[in-house]
Amino acid sequence: MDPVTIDTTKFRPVRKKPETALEKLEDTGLISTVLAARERKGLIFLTTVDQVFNWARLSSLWPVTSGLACCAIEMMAVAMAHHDIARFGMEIFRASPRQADLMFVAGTVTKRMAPRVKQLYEMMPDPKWVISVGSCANTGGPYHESYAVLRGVDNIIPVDVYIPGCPPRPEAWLYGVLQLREKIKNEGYGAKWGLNK
Amino acid sequence: MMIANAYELIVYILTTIGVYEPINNIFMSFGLDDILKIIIMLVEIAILFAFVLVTIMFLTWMERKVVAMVQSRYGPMVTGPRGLLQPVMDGVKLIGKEDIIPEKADRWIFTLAPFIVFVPALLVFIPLPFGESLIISDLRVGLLYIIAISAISPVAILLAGWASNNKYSLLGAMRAVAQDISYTIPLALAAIAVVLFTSSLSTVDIVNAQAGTWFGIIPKWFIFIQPLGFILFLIASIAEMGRIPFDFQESEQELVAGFFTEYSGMKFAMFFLAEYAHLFAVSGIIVTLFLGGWNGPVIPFIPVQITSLVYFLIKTYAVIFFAMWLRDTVPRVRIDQLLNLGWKIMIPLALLNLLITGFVVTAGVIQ
Amino acid sequence: MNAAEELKQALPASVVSTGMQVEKPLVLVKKEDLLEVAAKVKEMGFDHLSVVTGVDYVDRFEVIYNFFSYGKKENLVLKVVLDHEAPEVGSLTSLWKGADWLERETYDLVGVRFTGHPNLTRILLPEGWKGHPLRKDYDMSVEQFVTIGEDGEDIVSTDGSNLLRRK
Amino acid sequence: METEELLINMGPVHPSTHGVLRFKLRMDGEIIKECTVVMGYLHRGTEKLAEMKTYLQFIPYTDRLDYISAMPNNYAYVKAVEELAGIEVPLRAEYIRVLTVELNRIVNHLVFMGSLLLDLGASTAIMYGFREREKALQLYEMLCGARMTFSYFRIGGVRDDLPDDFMSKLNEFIKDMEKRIEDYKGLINGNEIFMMRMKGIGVISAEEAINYGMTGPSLRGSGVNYDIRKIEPYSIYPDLDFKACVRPECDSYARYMVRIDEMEESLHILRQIADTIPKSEVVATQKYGIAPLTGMPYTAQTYFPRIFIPPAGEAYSRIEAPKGELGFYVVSDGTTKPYRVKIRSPSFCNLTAIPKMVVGLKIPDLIAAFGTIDVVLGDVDR
Repeated sequence: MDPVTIDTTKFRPVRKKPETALEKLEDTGLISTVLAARERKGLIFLTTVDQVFNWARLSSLWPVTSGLACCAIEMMAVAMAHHDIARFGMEIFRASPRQADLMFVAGTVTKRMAPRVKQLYEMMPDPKWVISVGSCANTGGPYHESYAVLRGVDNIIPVDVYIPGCPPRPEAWLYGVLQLREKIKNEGYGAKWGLNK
Repeated sequence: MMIANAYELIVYILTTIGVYEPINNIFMSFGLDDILKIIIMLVEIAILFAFVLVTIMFLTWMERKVVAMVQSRYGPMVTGPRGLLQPVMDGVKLIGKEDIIPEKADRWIFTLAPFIVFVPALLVFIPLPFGESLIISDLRVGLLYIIAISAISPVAILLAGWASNNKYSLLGAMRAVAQDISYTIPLALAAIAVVLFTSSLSTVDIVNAQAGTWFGIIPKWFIFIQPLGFILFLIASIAEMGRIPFDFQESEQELVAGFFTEYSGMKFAMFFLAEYAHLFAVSGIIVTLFLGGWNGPVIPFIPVQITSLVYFLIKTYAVIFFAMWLRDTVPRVRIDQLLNLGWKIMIPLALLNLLITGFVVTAGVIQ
Repeated sequence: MNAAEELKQALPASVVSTGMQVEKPLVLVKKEDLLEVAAKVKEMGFDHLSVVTGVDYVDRFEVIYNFFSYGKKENLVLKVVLDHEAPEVGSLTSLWKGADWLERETYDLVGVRFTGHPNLTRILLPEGWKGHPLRKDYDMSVEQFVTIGEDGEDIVSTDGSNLLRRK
Repeated sequence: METEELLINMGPVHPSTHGVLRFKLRMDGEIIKECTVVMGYLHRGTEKLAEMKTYLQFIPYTDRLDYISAMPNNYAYVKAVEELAGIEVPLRAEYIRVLTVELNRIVNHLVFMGSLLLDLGASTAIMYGFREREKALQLYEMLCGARMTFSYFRIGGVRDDLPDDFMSKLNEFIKDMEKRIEDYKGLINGNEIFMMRMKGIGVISAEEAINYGMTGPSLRGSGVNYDIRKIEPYSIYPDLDFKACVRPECDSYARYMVRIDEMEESLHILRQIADTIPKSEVVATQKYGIAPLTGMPYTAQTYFPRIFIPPAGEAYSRIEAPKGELGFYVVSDGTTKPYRVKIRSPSFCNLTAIPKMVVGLKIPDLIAAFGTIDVVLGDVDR
């Protein structure tokens, strides 16, 4: 069929008018579509609470200060004036993992460092997220063949977002952070504790 | 009619709009004489604490914005207009965090310590005059009360550091205690020099003594007759607050996070809040003692309660801004240098200041 | 006359041969006499020990010391040849404190033992690592994992089951 | 009174160990009795990897040694290989090399200044340092498209010629930097608290510094006038007018000041290069090696052969990197891959002196002294 002759008005999706309170809320765009769908299926019960907590969590992700290698310098660059991660409320780098929400695995995870990275992750309180930054943390990168390097940090801890690059540019870094924010937006309240999977 | 404190102010307002008597009569008819008094007191305390908590939240936002300004950045921008909702989000997030108590920690003391830090931080506000008659209680030993209450927090910090069973926490706590003890003395001595002029420990009396001007231009603030005392008090109070350049209790680069290294979630938030409550309180005290409190030019047609509150807040925020500015500008001194400064320079100077003030007051040069 | 020939004249019994490494005078020294020669080298004014290198030549090990003199602004290279079965040579830590870590590193990665070293332990790899990676016969197919023991020190094993998420 | 010694473990994840270094401290109260440095948490086996890669393939790995200043690493490695093979580098390439290395020295010292002040608790200096660093990185992006790991050097030259508007941008940067350095001096150098923290801390005498094998600005802070650019001149340094910055005080403050002075000297060098850079090729065009796949000798070409066989032999070559003497010991067995590459990293050798330096000091002093040694863990552990 000739694409020009297609009557596009026929294909316009007809949107249901919002009726329930949930649908109205969804219509405003304030809450996540994914969560609303889950709510409708009876998968979760705490949508509004979810929304509030998720918004709070994605708005105040405090990273733990743990630079491993080259990428840590770019982590500093992201936090500095030019790129300013503080715009997302993320400038509070906590030195103690007990007060952090997010771990940037920024750099090569060597065999010797691996148990410490794992320990650091375990010390963080739930809910917690991990962003694996750079080729080394993702897969081993240029050091894939080395005897002393772990081939990917996801071998030891769960990773939420991978950022490629060696090291990733700060823009890529910020994009990764935005991806994580998207992910958190669609999480259930109990998702991190395995309640509603 | 002279209104002494916030309680009387509320009673006055209620009487003016004509609801005090009927309500009181209802309670009186049931034989509950004091119930309205208690209700009003609870309300005023609730208002105070709500005000303080909102101020603390605002201060965390302000701190981040001031840092950003100094460092040519923007600071929080995404959450709310200009990032104003950032502190709310931080709070909600911290409520939803897992609360970890380390295996080897002393559970009870570990849990208790944040409360012991947080409660005195709020209690300090009771004798603080926010404005003409805007004071919860004009204690006759107000100044002494403030200094005494502030001295509780090192105990709690020591408890927190010890209970965490972590070497960094313990070191941070010991530093905090050493610092607080050595700086409370010059702090108190500098304050006493002011008291010599007013012959009263009541905060309201101190503020009232600073009303008026010399030659119509210079306000009669104690900063002008006690410049040395002001500087000593300022330095000592920054040390008491534990802010850069004297932030040994947490000193991130040395002791990870100091005495609250092991704290997470809401307990950590309480330390955080107490810190900012302390900042606000101490700035308020500096204003009360040296910067004329709520005194300022009278503006006609506006109730003096409102103008005085505005003057007080402007001055307090100026002091807070100074503390934040200092934090972003200077490095941290070393703990032994700090103690040297406290014992070898500040205390002798404070004593000298007291001595001179005594002579001046006795000779009657001023007043 | 360069520093190498000077050294040969001073200690003819210890020096095997002299030569050049690109533009730097090179001296091949008997391994038994290394300490004696090094003391002489330091006396000659070579106060900066730049680097200690160990090379595995399959049939032998070579340890190369690069010196520099701040006073004379000259270079000097010492070389000792060790047999492959039991590579052992005297330690220079008593003369140059900077040799401490350099020798530990050479021991760690190449496996040359420095007799008389105060603390000859592994420096870059954890204690207990099997093999010396820079030897040509190092087995790259064996994966070694590190875990933390009770005292916070490293434990090396080939079993990564309590570290890895997927078995 | 009975006292107990306190054992404190700093790191490997600690805010002020600049990465993953670990100090084991035996303390008496707040006084350090003994300091043991534990390293290797970033040991990536670079030297072993060198034996598996061709000469050209190894260049990116040198970037990741001292990741703050990658250009000097590139330079030291290619210089060693060139010495080994006797390759002559075109003059313009030498100018570009020195330009990039000196620019990197400024970047390195900016990061040093920022992180030192951050370790001391002043959070603003690092923002200013990184603000200027960002401008220098824009220049690097024009050159090679990368911000940190450049891989810009090639054996026998550099990868590409300078872009057209590079020189004007460089001149802007130089003008800007001159003002900024004055700012830093005004903000930091005279600060009372800064002086209190730095003066007389981490003292190491000239003899000891030499004995411990310290090099670079850390050694010049002890009053030893030792700058490889001056003493063993390489490349175009003999033609340039600059001085080695030396301070006699031997303490942390001297080491800090040497670096601030060096930034000015580097700017001075950049200015001279911007004025006098000649026009020529940027890679060596002589015929080197044999193409192993075809067996045919290379013809003269505009780029250096990807697979390159230097003659069998060994060479040790060193340059003055921002952190000190950076040397590469390259052994060739006449194949396409190096037989052995040994990296003499300045951070590793300078760190040797730390345990000596900090005995009797306190933890804050350890951090100050360690900060002025300017260590990068990628360089220490390799």
